[in-house]
Amino acid sequence: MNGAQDLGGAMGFGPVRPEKDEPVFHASWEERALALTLAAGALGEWSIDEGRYARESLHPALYLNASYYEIWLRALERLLREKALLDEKELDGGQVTSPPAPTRLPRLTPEGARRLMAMGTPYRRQPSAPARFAVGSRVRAKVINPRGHTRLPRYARGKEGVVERVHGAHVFPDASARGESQPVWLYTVAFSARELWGEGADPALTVSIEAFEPYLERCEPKS
Amino acid sequence: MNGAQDLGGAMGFGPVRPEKDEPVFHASWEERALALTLAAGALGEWSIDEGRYARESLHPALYLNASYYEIWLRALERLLREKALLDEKELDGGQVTSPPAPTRLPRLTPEGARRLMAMGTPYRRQPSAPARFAVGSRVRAKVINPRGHTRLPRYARGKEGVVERVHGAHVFPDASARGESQPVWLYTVAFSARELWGEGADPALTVSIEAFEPYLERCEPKS
Amino acid sequence: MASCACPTEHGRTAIDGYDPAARVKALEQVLVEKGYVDRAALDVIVETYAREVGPMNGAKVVARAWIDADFRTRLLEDGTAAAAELGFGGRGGEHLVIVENTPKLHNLIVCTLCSCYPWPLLGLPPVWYKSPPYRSRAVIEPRAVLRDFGVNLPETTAIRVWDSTAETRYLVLPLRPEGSEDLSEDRLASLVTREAMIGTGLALAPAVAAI
Amino acid sequence: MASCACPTEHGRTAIDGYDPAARVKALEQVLVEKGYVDRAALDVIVETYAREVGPMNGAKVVARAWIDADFRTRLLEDGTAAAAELGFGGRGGEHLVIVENTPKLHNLIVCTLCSCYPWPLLGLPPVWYKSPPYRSRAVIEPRAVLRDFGVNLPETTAIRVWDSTAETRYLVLPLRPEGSEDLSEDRLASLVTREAMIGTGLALAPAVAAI
Repeated sequence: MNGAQDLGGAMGFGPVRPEKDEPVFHASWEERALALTLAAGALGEWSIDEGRYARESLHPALYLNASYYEIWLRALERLLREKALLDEKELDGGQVTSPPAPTRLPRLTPEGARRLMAMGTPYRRQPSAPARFAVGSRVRAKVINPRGHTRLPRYARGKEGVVERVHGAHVFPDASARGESQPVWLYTVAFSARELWGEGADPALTVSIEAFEPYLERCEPKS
Repeated sequence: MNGAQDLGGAMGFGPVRPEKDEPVFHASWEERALALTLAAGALGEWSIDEGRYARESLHPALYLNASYYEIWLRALERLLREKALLDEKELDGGQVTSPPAPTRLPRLTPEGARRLMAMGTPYRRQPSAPARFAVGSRVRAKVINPRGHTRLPRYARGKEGVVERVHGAHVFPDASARGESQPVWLYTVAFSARELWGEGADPALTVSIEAFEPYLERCEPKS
Repeated sequence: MASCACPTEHGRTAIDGYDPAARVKALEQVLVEKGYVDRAALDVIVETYAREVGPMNGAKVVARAWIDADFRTRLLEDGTAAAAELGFGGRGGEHLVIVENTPKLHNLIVCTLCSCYPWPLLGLPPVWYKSPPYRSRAVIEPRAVLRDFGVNLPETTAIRVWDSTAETRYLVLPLRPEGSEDLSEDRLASLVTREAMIGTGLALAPAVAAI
Repeated sequence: MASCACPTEHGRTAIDGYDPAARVKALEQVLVEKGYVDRAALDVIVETYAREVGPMNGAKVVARAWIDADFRTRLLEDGTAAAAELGFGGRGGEHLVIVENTPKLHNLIVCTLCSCYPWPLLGLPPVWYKSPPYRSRAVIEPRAVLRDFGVNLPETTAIRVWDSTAETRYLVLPLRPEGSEDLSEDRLASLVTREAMIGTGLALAPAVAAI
């Protein structure tokens, strides 16, 4: 979706302000927001892509005014409500008023948490078809504006680039956010800044995105 | 600039909520914000395009959280400060602490206000060159991402359309916002929704923008 | 408190504590004291848009176009000149363009970049017209926007959206409703809502307007 | 109060009154009571990122690559496998790609759409990395962003920005600083800042690191 998360090329946000000796967390609630997000995610009720979609579905005025952990927390509340693990009353009142719902995976144990951090959950899958593109292929990112989750940023849509890396087949986020499984080929596609931004772009700048095969079409060279 | 004002095609803002029997103003401060904006603008210290640029330069988090008259008011304060008609202390304290600066045009009188409302200030100018395009011309909106003011919305950039109307030469906002005068031809350019939004677009939808000649290039048909 | 509350336009506290009512009061005081602004001129501006200029102007233009084919022709050819015949024009309407609905084509006006609107014919725009939901969606899903207004167009009706990105200002000439053949010009004008002239509504049926 | 105040990341009141600290406390209570979450598991997660996993991991990978040409080759070929040789990997770094700076090419990592970041090598991302100024500007004006970090690259140095739009995670292998020829692997690692591995900084000169 063309939500507030799609920030590439937006203007007006001011300078980047690095914080000297920045701590890992700025408040103890941030620690818990992170841990709860990971532990609740480990129940298997939603994919990482559903999680991202919940964040980017926040009203843009909220998204742009929230710290990042606040975005996570608001999205976590939304997911717990949508998956019926908690109801509105429980979220607002902080009191249990309904029995627990069954979950796909059991509660994360301390040992399980250590394993989850150490192993991760790889996203590479067995391909179901040969790759359409190879290193060096000229491709164009499609013009799409899906209402659902997508990982094709607006600034790259309609633009021509070159495949630089082929990462194998990966989970396709647009499908995964709908709860569907559809492994597709993943590529690194590089664009010149001139192609992305037009006149006045930095002539020595190249920007790449990670592009899933359904985002791409073979490039018909410009006449 | 790619500021928060450039909303075409953005998502996540929810439904349009028409207000039944909406009053012209919702509070008396809105009346004064409107009147002050017009009266201060009549001093001739900035163009309508500088005014728009001041609004769209607001931090996006502020812009999207403000009511429209609040956006006007914040921009008016900024313009008064930038043009040195008021200083920061006067804006914050509400007390005059410096002598008035000379202005290009005199203070608006009640009679002048009546005339201003009744006559407006036309934006058509004598062309300095013949029009490059005519009704029926196929054109492409350029890919540009200026830091300054522009009236070419992001959703139309790089897209192909057809000239439908020729409005004569008008003040060019991108130049006017920098205090420069540069009349250019103005066209209505129509785009199919398929061209603008891609797959899944409404097949019976056409969207037009008002496009100034410097935004356009002659379209090389796709091969 | 809902966790996905949508910010409201009014009665809201700005994130930085900005209080528009207090600011505008102080600002007026200082601008008047410094001699930049005349309070009586401010009153004229407010009065003009609070009372004199509003959708009743556009409605008169539409009603005239419905009953006078020559005027309609002139109106579609040069909106500014034709509106001036009825005494309408001026600020925010220096370059008026009137676009005509037909049974097969529905027009819709938006300003995605700010709030451009034909002031002399419609007055000041309503809040929804200036707000992100309308400005973002009108150009990509106008049919869904129309449903927010209770208007359901057949899929076969083409939609034409006019994004007001210059000083040209658009007004929709809506379809004359059925059953309005015998009405006076004044009665016809009463059928023409602001929404009908933006394109988010249709002209009222005579029976509805009479209620 | 400045009228163009930029919203701050911390100590801010949400426009809708949302209080994250109170919400998260209540949420944890309910999730634990309903049996969805084990407090001890939460503690493990917090401990892991507060203490065990951070930029010191990535710095070790970089230092090894600087002194061991074969490792460097393996690292650039398969980042995930090479990092695993040093014991690093896991969540948020399942598919690691290491990109190498040269005197003519500078790499920069961003995630314009969210906050993707190579957790096992750098820990959790800093606030600026997740915030709109960096995410919006890194892909259109990276040189200006670098100046915000005090880094001035020659105009002739090409810049390559990697937007992390999938589960692949990038890390920059910075240039080894001059004068570091005789340093131990540990001392070399101390020259490698988090910013150097994101691309918003350069590796420290040995003299600077010693101060």
